[in-house]
Amino acid sequence: MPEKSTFSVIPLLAMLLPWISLVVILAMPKKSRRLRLWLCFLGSLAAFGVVLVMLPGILDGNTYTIKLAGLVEGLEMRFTVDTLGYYFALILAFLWMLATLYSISYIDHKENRFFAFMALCESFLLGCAFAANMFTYFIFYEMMTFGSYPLIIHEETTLARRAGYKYLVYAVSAGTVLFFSVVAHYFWGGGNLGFQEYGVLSLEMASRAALMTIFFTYLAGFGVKAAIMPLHGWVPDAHPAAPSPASALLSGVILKAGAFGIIRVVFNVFGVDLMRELGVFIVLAVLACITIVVASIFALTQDNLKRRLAYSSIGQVSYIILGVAMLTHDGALGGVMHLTHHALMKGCLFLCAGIILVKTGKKNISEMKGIGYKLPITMICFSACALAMMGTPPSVGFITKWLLGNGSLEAGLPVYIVILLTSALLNAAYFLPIIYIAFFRWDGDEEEKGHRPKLVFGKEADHKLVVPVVILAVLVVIVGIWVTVPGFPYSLVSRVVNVIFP
Amino acid sequence: MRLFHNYHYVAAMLLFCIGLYTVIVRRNIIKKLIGLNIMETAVFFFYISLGYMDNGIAPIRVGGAQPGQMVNPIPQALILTGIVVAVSVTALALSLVILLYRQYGTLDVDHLMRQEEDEGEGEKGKGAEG
Amino acid sequence: MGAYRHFPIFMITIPLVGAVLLPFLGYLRQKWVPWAAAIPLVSSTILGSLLMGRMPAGGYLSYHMGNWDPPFGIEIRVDYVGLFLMLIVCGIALLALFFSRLYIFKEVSGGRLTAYYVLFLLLSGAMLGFVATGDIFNLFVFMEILALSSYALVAIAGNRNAVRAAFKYLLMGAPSSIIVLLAIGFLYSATGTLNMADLSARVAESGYTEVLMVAFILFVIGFGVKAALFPLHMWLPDAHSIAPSPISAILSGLLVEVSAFAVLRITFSVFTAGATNLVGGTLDAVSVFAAAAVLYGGIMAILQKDLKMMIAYSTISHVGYIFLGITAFTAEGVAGAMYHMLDHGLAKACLFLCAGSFIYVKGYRRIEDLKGAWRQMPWTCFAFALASISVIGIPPTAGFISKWYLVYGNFSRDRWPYALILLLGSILAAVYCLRVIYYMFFQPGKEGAWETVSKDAPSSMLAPIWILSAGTLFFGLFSSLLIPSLLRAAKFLL
Amino acid sequence: MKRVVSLLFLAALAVLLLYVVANMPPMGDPQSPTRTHVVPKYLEDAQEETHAPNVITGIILNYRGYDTMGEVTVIFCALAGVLAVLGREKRGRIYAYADRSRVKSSTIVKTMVRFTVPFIILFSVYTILHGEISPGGGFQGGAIIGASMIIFTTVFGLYESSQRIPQKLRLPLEGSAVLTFFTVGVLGMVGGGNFLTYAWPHIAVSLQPAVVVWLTILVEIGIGLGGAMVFISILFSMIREGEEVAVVP
Repeated sequence: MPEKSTFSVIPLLAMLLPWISLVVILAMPKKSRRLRLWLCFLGSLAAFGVVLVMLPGILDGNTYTIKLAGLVEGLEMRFTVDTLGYYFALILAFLWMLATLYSISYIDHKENRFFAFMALCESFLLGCAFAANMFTYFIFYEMMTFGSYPLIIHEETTLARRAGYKYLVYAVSAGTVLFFSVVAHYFWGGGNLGFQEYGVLSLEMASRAALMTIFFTYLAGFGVKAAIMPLHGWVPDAHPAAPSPASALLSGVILKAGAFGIIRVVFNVFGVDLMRELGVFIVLAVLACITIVVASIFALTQDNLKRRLAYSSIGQVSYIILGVAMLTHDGALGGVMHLTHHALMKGCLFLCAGIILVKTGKKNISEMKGIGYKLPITMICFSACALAMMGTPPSVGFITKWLLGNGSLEAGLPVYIVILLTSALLNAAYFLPIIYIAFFRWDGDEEEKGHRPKLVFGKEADHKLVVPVVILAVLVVIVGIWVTVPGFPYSLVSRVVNVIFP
Repeated sequence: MRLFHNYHYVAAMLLFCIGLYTVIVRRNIIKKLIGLNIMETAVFFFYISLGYMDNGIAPIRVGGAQPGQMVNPIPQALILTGIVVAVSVTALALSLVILLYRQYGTLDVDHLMRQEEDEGEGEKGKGAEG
Repeated sequence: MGAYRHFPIFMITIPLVGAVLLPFLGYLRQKWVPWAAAIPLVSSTILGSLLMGRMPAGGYLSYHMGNWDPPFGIEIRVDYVGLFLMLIVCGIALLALFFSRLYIFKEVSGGRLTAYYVLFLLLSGAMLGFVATGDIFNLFVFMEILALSSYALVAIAGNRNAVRAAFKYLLMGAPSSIIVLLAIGFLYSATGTLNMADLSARVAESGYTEVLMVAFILFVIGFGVKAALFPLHMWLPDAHSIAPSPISAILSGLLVEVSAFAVLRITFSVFTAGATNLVGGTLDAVSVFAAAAVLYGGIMAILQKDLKMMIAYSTISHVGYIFLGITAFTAEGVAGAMYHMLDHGLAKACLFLCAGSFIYVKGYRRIEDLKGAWRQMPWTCFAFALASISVIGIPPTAGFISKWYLVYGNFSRDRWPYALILLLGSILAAVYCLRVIYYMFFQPGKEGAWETVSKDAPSSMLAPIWILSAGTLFFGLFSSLLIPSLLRAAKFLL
Repeated sequence: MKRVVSLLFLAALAVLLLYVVANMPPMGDPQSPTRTHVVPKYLEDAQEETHAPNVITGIILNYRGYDTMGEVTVIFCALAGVLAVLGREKRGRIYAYADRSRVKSSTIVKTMVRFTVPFIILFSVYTILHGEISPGGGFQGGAIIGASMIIFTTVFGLYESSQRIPQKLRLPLEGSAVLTFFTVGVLGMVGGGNFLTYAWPHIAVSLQPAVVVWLTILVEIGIGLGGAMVFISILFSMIREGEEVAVVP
């Protein structure tokens, strides 16, 4: 493993900090709503701060490790913060902090339950990010699965219940499949579940068929969260049903937990060489391509804004999978970086959708005529992110597309570029109409006398709602311009990728 | 042929099966209990036969009895325990039968089970109040 | 060891003698009976905990009754695993006893109170003796105490359903005891001894393989009825759902485990020590039945409308888990089965006590009536949720750990179909458990269903529930306390 | 249908069991494992070690005393179960039905029973006390006492018999078997051995035989009394005189 590996309680501390929110909620009296929720926010802020503390060390090539519990040899709960895990933890804690801030104003009923489970989920996800081996990852992943259920059904409408039910069915089945694959991995991998830079498994350990079984069960298990196409069924239902901050987190982070799992499996469990030998990366790439195209086409047909965004997320997460499946330096760089990029963009878009819903009560795109004049800041941010999604420079979306394109040339398969371009076109086809409707249409615009509404700045919504949106939109641009700033995705991901693809 | 030589055991096994048949097939619960006792008796018979010895004498060391000639005392000791256990089970079973008869007015198993179906879920739901 | 060697016998006899003395107190001061009944169990627990600290790792404690050396006298043989199980028995029985103090007035009329506590103590003492004994006929005697007291406890409510369920139980249980007795006879006829350690040596060199093989089959059938292994489970749903809730907790959380433990001991310490070929075929058949039990119990549990009935069917499913672990014949599988005895005991006892708590507060037995229960009874509902999570096997509860070892144990002997069935069983468990949790937490209550309830169950009932559910969490988080020694013990058995 | 299936099942079981029997050691074979392993020591040494010429009594009370302790617990448990299910006989009920006992017996029967019951009880006392020398013992004696009370109750009715052996007398004695065993067991520990050691190692060797004999007799008496009281209590609680009782024609 990397140069220096030091014992440190910081990862554990970061994981436990969100629990402050939980304690606060349980302990504080019923009346102190503001105080309670702000303390919750402070909890997530502190978690982000603690994660940030590790940044210099990580950039120096340090690794922090702490053992939580050990059952027997090889089966232990351990946190090891390597660069890849840290990268995921950083974006996760950041987005979570913004979403918590946003929720303070957004959530208006049963906020105790919502914030408690937000905190729990953050803690479990940090556990996922820091996990040193598949056993730990699986445990936190399962807990996160069940912890996010109350977030999805928070509204308690029939729609939400049905979405929650669907989510549980998918999640429980996936968890079981995953359990099987972890056991199989443990058994055939000689009791080593750890993540290592060049992979753990090899053809000497087990037969080809056994390795294929392990890979495909992992793929099926994580694929449900990562919404790879035949397994995506819960995503389009869950996103519109959940409250907007929860949708932002669902698509910004929780889907990524699945994708992150696949990244771990491909790079740290199987390793690039074994992937090439087994040839399974082709399957991965084909599934990702299908998902990218089909999800975008589905997105075109949706009128519900959040549903359209959800389909878009399905497609975008598959960019990550595609980038990883290319098994080239630039492809991996682009794919893994897209994890953050997409979290920023889609987080912002969902939060915008939330503001629209709160301020105007409109869910469908066709009803949103002239909304850009009522909610200018929101819609500008929305437009910026939507353009970024299409890959317009200067933005993070462009970086991703550029790197993925490079990667596909490196892999000698230009067909991926065709897929990427098609996807960009389709993205344009489903995002541009929203912008058009928001800014260039208004009620009564087809009649002669119709007046263009007045732009009203500054009064559109509570600051707690607007600030996170603006921060995210600004970051979408900034990260797209100053790519190599330390702490931004490139600085971290390139460290990982340069090791794997020297 | 050892089967014929072990005719005590054969009888015990057949008795055991007869008892089990009675327990399974008979509808009257008293008869079921009788079947249970037949099974028990069969097993006791089997045990006692285990200690059998040609020209054996009772394992009591009086009057210069030779240990070599005594029958095996262990099965007899075990079966004393077994008999008491069987009596206890029968006593408890009979008291249950008495209560069943007081409450259902029948000793017929089919009848009891049919009543269960008739009463359906509701009765089961409020079982506690009875 | 010094005086410590006497501890196991006192752990067993003190509850029994306490049971005998209790009627005097019942005659004089009935109010004190519930408190007095706790004294023997508390002392057994203390003795067990003290002994646990002195237990040699990997070794066992052999106590020769009446100073007679083992093949001649009766031996009590307590190893690490046995003592561990005895402590579970003491602990869960004690908690159920405390739960009974208020609850029991709901189901048992005043005149039978003393008898209830007497039988309760007899049941606990018998389970302790059953686990500890090293003599196979003594095993039978304690099995009978255990069986008789449990028949009576199922019937103790005295209403029509209770008596019928008890009689059904008796009609299956009594023949099974006789079958065990017959099996002991066969074993004795082929070996001439009744001591388990002596048996394991003599079984290996005995020439009467057919007799031994059938004896093993009869043992499995006999104890299988007590443990409710799939085709012999018919008595369980009625008996467990109709008995008073603390008794359901004991029956489901302990009795079934203890019977499975008997099968484990017979299999490993008597038969397979030298003669694996004798039992292989039977064990294969048992694993098929166990797999069927996992699926059947799960599916039937999903179909139930009555909460206790659902938990009872779930027990059938989990007995299948335990037997799959035993028949896997690997150290991991056996260790998983043992750990599953622990966590299933805790979780099931907790679930039944929660069900009792709902009955106590509101008289609700049906799952549908629990809609919106969370608002009024948050503590009970949270404990229920935690225990259900353990039943499903979601980390970080103890259920996950045992599921891991069970699946792995089955995996590593190339019995992957059974591993898959175990996983399927946990999906089924997720379905039936999550449904109840969903009703409790995320459904609005029916109009007026909970309005008369202003508070949760009394704290003397909540405390046992919470200790049990916290136990499932504790043994999930700190499984490293036990797993290595269980693995070592399992390796020793194999 | 059910009958056919169960017959088939039982036939299969019978074949299985007969198969076992055909492979078992021959009956009465002096070389069979039952004959050669543990038994010889019992038969040779029992008298010296347990001071009971009746080897069976020696085994029951001494070698396998713990089993017997479990066994007396079983009958106590059965009593507790019966009482839990049916309840103890109630004083009020007995008085209410005292005058109209349904059991009408002729004077001859009454006189005969009155005359024989004391002798039966005397015989049971003999059985209990001579258990270690001749066939017999605590259980047998207890059962005989129980049987004598069954005859008495059948003839004279519950009122009369419960006057003879009232609840106050039975209640303390029902558990006497278990308590005696426990006491003897603990005494064995105090005497330096393990639980249920009769021959206390801490006392002089010459005294040991007397201690063993007296302890054996004590246990026999305990078992006999306890067993008898349990049987009688079970009998009384099962009887319910009055309208519900179906008179046997």
